[in-house]
Amino acid sequence: MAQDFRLPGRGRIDRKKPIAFTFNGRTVGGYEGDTLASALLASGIRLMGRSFKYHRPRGVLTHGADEPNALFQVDRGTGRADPNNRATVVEAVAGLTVSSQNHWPSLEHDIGQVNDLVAPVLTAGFYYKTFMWPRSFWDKFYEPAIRAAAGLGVAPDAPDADRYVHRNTHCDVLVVGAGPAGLAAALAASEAGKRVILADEQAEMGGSLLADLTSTIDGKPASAFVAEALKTLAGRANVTLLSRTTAFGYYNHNHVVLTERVTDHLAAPDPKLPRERLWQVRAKEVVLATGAHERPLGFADNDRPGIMLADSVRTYVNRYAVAPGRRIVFATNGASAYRAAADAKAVGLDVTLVDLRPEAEIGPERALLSGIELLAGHTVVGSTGGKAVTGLIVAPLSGGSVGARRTLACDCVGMSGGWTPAVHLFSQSRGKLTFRTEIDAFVPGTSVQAERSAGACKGTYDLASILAEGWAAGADAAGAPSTRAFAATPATPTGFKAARVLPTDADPKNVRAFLDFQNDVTAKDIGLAVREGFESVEHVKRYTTNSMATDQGKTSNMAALGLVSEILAKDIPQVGTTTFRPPYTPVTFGAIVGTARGETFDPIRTAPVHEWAVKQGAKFENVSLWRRAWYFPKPGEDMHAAVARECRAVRESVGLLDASTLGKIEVVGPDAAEFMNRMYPNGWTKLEPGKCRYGLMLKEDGFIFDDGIVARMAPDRFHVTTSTGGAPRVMAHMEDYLQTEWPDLDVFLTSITEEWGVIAVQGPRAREVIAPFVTGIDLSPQAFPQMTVREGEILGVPTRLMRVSFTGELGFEINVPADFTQAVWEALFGYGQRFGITPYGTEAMHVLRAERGFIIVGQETDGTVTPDDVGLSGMVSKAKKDFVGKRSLARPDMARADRKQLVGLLSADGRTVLEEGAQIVADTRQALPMTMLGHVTSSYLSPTLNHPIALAVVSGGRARMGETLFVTTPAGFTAVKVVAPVFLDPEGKRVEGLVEGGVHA
Amino acid sequence: MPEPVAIHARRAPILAPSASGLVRVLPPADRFVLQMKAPRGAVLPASAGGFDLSGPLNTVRGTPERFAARLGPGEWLLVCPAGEGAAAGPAIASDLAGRFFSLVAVGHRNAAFLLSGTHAADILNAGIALDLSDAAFPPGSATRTLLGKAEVVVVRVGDAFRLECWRSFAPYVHAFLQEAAREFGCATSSTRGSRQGAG
Amino acid sequence: MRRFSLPTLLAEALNAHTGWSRQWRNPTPKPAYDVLIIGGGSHGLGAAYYLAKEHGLRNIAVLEKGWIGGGNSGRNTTIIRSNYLYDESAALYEHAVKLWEGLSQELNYNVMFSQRGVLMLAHNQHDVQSFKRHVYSNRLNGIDNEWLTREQTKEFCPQLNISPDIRYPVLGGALQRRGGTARHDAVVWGYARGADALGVDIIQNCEVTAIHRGPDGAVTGVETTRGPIGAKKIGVSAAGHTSMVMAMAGVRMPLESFPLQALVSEPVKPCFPCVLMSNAVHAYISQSDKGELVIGAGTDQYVSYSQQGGLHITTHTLDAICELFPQFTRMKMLRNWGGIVDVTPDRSPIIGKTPVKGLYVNCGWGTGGFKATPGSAHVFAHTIARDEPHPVNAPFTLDRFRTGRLIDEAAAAAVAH
Amino acid sequence: MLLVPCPYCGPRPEVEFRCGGEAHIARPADPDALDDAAWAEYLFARTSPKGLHAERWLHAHGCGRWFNALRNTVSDAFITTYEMGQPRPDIAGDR
Ligand SMILES: Cc1cc2nc3c(=O)[nH]c(=O)nc-3n(C[C@H](O)[C@H](O)[C@H](O)COP(=O)(O)OP(=O)(O)OC[C@H]3O[C@@H](n4cnc5c(N)ncnc54)[C@H](O)[C@@H]3O)c2cc1C
Ligand SMILES: NC(=O)c1ccc[n+]([C@@H]2O[C@H](COP(=O)([O-])OP(=O)(O)OC[C@H]3O[C@@H](n4cnc5c(N)ncnc54)[C@H](O)[C@@H]3O)[C@@H](O)[C@H]2O)c1
Ligand SMILES: Cc1cc2nc3c(=O)[nH]c(=O)nc-3n(C[C@H](O)[C@H](O)[C@H](O)COP(=O)(O)O)c2cc1C
Ligand SMILES: [Zn+2]
Repeated sequence: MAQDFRLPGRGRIDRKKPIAFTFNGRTVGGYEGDTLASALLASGIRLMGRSFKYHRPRGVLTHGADEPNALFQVDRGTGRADPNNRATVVEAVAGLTVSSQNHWPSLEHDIGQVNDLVAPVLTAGFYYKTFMWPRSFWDKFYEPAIRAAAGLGVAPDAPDADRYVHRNTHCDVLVVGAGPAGLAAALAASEAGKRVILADEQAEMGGSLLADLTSTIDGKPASAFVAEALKTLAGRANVTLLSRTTAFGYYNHNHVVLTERVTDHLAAPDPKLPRERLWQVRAKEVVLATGAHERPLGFADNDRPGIMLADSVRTYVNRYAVAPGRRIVFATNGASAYRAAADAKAVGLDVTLVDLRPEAEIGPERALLSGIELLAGHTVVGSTGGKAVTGLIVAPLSGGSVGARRTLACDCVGMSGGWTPAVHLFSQSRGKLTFRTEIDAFVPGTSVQAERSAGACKGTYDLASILAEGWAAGADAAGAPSTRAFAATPATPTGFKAARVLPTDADPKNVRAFLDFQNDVTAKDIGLAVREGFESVEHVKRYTTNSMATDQGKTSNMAALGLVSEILAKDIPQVGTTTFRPPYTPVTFGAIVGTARGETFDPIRTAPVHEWAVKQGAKFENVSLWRRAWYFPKPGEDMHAAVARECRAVRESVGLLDASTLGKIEVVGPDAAEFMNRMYPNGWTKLEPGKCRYGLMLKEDGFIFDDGIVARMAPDRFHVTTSTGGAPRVMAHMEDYLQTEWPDLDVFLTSITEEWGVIAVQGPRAREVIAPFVTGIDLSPQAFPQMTVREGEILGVPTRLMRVSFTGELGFEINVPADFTQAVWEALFGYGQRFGITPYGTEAMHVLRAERGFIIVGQETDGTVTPDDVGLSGMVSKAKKDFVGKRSLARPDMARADRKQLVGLLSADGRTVLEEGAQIVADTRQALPMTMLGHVTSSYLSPTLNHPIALAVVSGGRARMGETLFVTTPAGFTAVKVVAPVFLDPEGKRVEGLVEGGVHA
Repeated sequence: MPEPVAIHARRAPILAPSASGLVRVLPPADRFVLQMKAPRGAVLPASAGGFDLSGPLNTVRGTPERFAARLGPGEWLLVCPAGEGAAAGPAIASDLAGRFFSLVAVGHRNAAFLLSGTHAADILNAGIALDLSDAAFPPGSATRTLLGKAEVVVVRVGDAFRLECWRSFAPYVHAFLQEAAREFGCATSSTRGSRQGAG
Repeated sequence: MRRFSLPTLLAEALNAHTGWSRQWRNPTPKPAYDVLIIGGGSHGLGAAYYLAKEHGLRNIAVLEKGWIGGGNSGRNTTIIRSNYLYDESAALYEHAVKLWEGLSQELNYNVMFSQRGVLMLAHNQHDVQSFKRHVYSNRLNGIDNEWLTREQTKEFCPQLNISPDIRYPVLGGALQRRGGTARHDAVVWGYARGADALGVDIIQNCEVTAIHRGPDGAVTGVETTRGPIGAKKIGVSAAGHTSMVMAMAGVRMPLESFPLQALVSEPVKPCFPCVLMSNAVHAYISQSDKGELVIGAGTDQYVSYSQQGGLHITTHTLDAICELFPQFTRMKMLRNWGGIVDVTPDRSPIIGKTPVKGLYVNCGWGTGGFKATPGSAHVFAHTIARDEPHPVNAPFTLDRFRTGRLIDEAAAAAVAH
Repeated sequence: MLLVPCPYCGPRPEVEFRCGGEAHIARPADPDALDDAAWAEYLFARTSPKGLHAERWLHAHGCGRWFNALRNTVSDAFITTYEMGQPRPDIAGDR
């Protein structure tokens, strides 16, 4: 399509690099340097979207981050499509597929436009007042309809093809915004040799100066100043320049977070590059130089395509070489639009300027209008047109009354309602705003963090002052205060007469003056909200949704609170602002997530024999961060068959388990035993070196926290084990007491979880399997009884060999330095073939221990369970005066007779395997809610007993032995018998390996 | 009794060492955690077992292969080439005789990486929130910190950085660094085997 | 009170909506009230409403230091469910859900209670077991909650990534179909309007700065930024500020106040059918009627009244969301905010009497009290009016921390919200 | 993310730390001597003040040391840090 509205010979586009993309299926041409908005305007396309609620036709309103209207779905290829992109900031790149949003069937002909006809019904908060009858219609009808109408673009449904990375960095001075203020600040700060980062969200640095063709700075054109400043900065090693980088969040302690768009502007990016980079900057000092946003004017139908901000007209003309229209009416209440009008006139466009201010109040800017018709003292009462503006209706004001209407034919309106400093980041830093009446704006007041603002974001609009202010801020931030004067000509026309909704002769009831363009909030909505008692600006915001759209009210905030102040006759500072929150502009989830995707989402911890298990075809389960072998199916086996085989192997011969994930802590020091005494409920003083003991750990609230076998290696050295998931918290718990409660104890903790690989060799043949490899340890039952530990060697490497059993069988846990684990495992596995040695996983381990009635913390216990509840009151020393958790055990509720106690359950039918988590009742005929006695904590089909077994906690369970109770099943209930929670070998003989021909019950 | 089997177990680190690349996996080493009480003003030993313990907190003393990194007021990570630990342990203990201390061998607990080249700090800063610039983290610096979701020890050795992490975190750390290094060129370094999905 | 209905709305549309009046008055505080409620959140306003409606009290004021709903009621992710484990909690939250089901009609205010179903994902064997425990317990308590297989979770939430190859594969889930969301602000305003119509004075910009007590120790009134106000009874419903308010009466609470964050994405067309929670990876997500994805993050680790937390907390949550929904990495975060939540040691609320005569407290809702709003308000009103707890809140005493009879939902299930 | 001033290492990013809650709640020397109410007070009662808060921090992924800090819970600013076992410094907090 021809670029009919492209202006010759100017602009910052690269005419040597034409590009083309499609918009709603039509090919649109442009140049490198264009945004989607400028390219569309160059081709004469004004209609760019539909509004949220009324589906009004909308064109582009702005030229930057504040755009509420022109939001596009942008498709960059498979896995690269996303909604709600602001046409004003997306760079035009060859090959993009761009489409407008929120319409059906097409942008031009949108059924949703009927909403505009019933707009009188769809006022602020209408949905709170209706859709209540009949009740059932809400879920079925009303809500789905509301939802279908809501939303803007379409969420992506394919996984993202792009990558994102993070970068943490530090600097002395972070300068946000590279307009004149930011450039001057960066120059000053870097001159002092400090580490400086200068970031600007735009493709090019220079800010407003990129659209300024008339100003000179120190005698040179503004553009030359920008070029030189950037060259100087780029030449300084201590400066990092980040363009296309938005500072979106200002967090505690000068943590400022920025997103850099690395590849979106490239047609064929290097695949090594991430799409976006999230910069997490910790800055010693921050200079905010984020500029100001122009305000629209409030008048009826101020939202037609072609009506945009005056400074945007200027920017399109000067920076992008685009005429947003050929007949442009500027409507303003202030000085800055005069420059826009002059610049538009300078390229030969037909220009008229309407100023709300009477002739007498117009300042030196008047001189800029030579050859331009000026209608001073005029108000705007409406516009004409449909999908594009065709005229602006104006009328003279005299003595407060509105005179005769007159329609100025035009195809573009440049409106300016004054300026709002971009105080977003300042506010996010928790700085307090102050209101300056003379510029009708909130500006930064007292800083809370090491930060300062400069330029338009501080309410300074004159170029020379901005530069000087920027310099001083930069120098100050660098700790080398200095000042520099800049000469800037001509003087910047500044000043405006605050106006909310322009005076009109129309019945206000019929006037729809849009404030929040995206969310279709009009001045009337604000009035309604206040009338209904929503007086706080926060209430007004929430009731009307003003400033809650994707632009977060950059163009509408001030208008709304100005209106509230007018209606309530309260000063603006009393009305206050709504809260500025991150992000300044929307940020992709991807940038925030960074590399935390796929295998780098969360660490997958694997044990030393993991690779071997993978090769064996093991199935794995996640246990905290670990991935553990769950069972080792042979071809054709399901989980049950595999687990049954693994269990039988352990009971009848021998099995191998990689138990390396168990937490391990080495507790060392002369006071180690005393420390253990305080940390655990049982006693440790009498445990001799070479012996092991089961340790049950409580928290101070008396509930079981963790457990594990503890081996005393030496008088001053314990090898403590913990559960797999509990390792970090047990270590932290111990360290906490050691450092903060008992600093007098001479004890040191070292995590040795990962130092020692652990191979559990369990089963009647266990001793035979390990014997050939062990040196320096007498393995005979007499010399090496159950619950002891010996140090020696296995396969020639050091081992802490423990004779312990979590299966009830004769067994050993071989601790070897982790890198040796696999070699030892393979040796044992090879040698053990003659015994049918079988690797087993966590599931078989669970079954085996349940048969023996051993608890698993986190399965039988849940943080509300005392030692006595699980039948381990024997672990609680009566003799010790104190230990962690002791006092809590004496609270009245800890001794209640109806506490839930650990029992065994046998399914009455001998077949049903209960579901873990199933609830237990005494009587199934009760009405709901039923009295529940407890729940099943563990349940398996015991391969050894060939019978389902379960562990459960049951109210007063120990007194219920032999009772029949009922357990929930998916279908109903099943009967169970309450038995002792030990199903096999209650005397504990099997650990001695005294089996005769296996067990079958 | 069955016949004795006399083979010596070989060390099988979680990641195979690699000799080149922006992110290298270093060969196995021997290591100790040495702890002592260090109340303010305490006089601590200057050395033990040939390790220089005199550096202040968050510094390292020694050579790239044999060093003592002081990670806490009274905590050092001692690293030496694989095989040297057997002699070093007793030597340290005897040098410290008479003090309350804890010496625990952790040679197998960690895996180590070496990052070199102009972008080494940038790669690390993809996951480390500390200032790793020359000014803030000059050669001779060492500290414990986080890389993404893994705890690591960073040691500045000359222009390069040595990174230590617990064994089971090594695949994560490695993958993380590979991803971060991607934009700076190829970061080859082989892993041993796959890390399978859960069943 | 002008009734809200389609006919009145249409009539007003023709009348340029000039006929609507204030939804609640803006009264000057009277010298004294029978009951003062401190805190104009949904719980406090709701309690005032039920005090007036069900207990015949008329001389009631709600004192709010800022604007009503400006606390957590106005900043939560609006998840509503009642599938709690323990009988006590189940009864309390179910009491609420039953009231939710008729609340729009009761208040004549559309609170947009949307029973889209709350699906909680199980990612490991422990989750599976724990969720089944919930499912069965709920069933026997008469509360709907069903176990879904992995495939069924996908059927219910087609956007979900149930690949076995992800870091924490989905193993199944517990679904409460009657769970869902409601429009948080509407709940606050609806109760305010309802209470106001029953004569309750809603006094905004009125911060309580001291609690006065008589010689017998009983409360006699409060000091506020708008002057002293007398009261026979005081109900504290100040959420994150409860510790501070109770300290005014000399009561130390088992509470800590932490920032809790949430965020919304840009609005998009319907792309997410339900409420989905994954405790294992810390993700809570739903889509609002307006189209934003509403995502709940975790608490920061330190006590703070700043209503602002660190980005790393949000990051952690988005990591999890994008792991489950990899297609969402290109969605954009629109706004991220924080509230201040008062957390008890057992993660269950405290609703009841206090050691001070005439002083009642409703607090400790932590990260999950929005869902309880009507139920909690209802039983709190009962407690204040009768000076004894309703059977539903009887177990939720302050005293349980002394006896050890905790209602430890957190320990039992480690599920928030 | 806070920048936490570790008294041993200097300012470090918050993720390296674990906050241990209110400081100066010493474990009673003789828990048995406390009645249930007093024990509950020790276990559960917390000040949660709006303003200056004395709290415990652990430089978990750093030097491994616990220390105390005074922090303003409104501004989140750290006022000072001090070693475990030291009394709370006498600093008047601005709100
Ligand atoms: C980010 C976030 C997400 C959440 N998500 C969920 C969720 O999905 N589901 C769920 O069920 N819950 C959720 N919650 C919790 C829920 O928001 C709260 O439990 C609930 O809103 C509490 O309501 P409230 O009325 O008790 O408190 P609030 O709404 O906080 O009201 C307390 C009021 O007391 C006022 N006040 C305090 N001190 C004084 C004083 N001295 N004088 C006068 N007034 C005072 C405050 O200004 C405030 O308005 C979430 C919370 C947060 C912050
Ligand atoms: N005549 C008037 O009344 C009037 C009023 C306002 C502004 N102005 C003009 O505007 C200019 C103001 O100069 P200035 O330097 O203060 O502002 P500027 O607008 O020139 O520059 C601000 C820069 O900051 C960038 N920015 C904003 N927020 C950002 C963020 N969060 N992250 C990254 N980048 C961000 C913008 O893209 C822009 O480039 C002057 O030229 C002045 O004359 C004039
Ligand atoms: C359920 C829910 C949905 C929200 N949707 C939006 C939204 O669409 N746009 C928006 O700007 N803010 C939205 N917010 C956030 C509010 O603007 C605001 O940030 C929040 O209520 C906290 O208040 P504060 O930021 O003023 O402190 C939403 C909040 C909630 C609780
Ligand atoms: Zn430290």
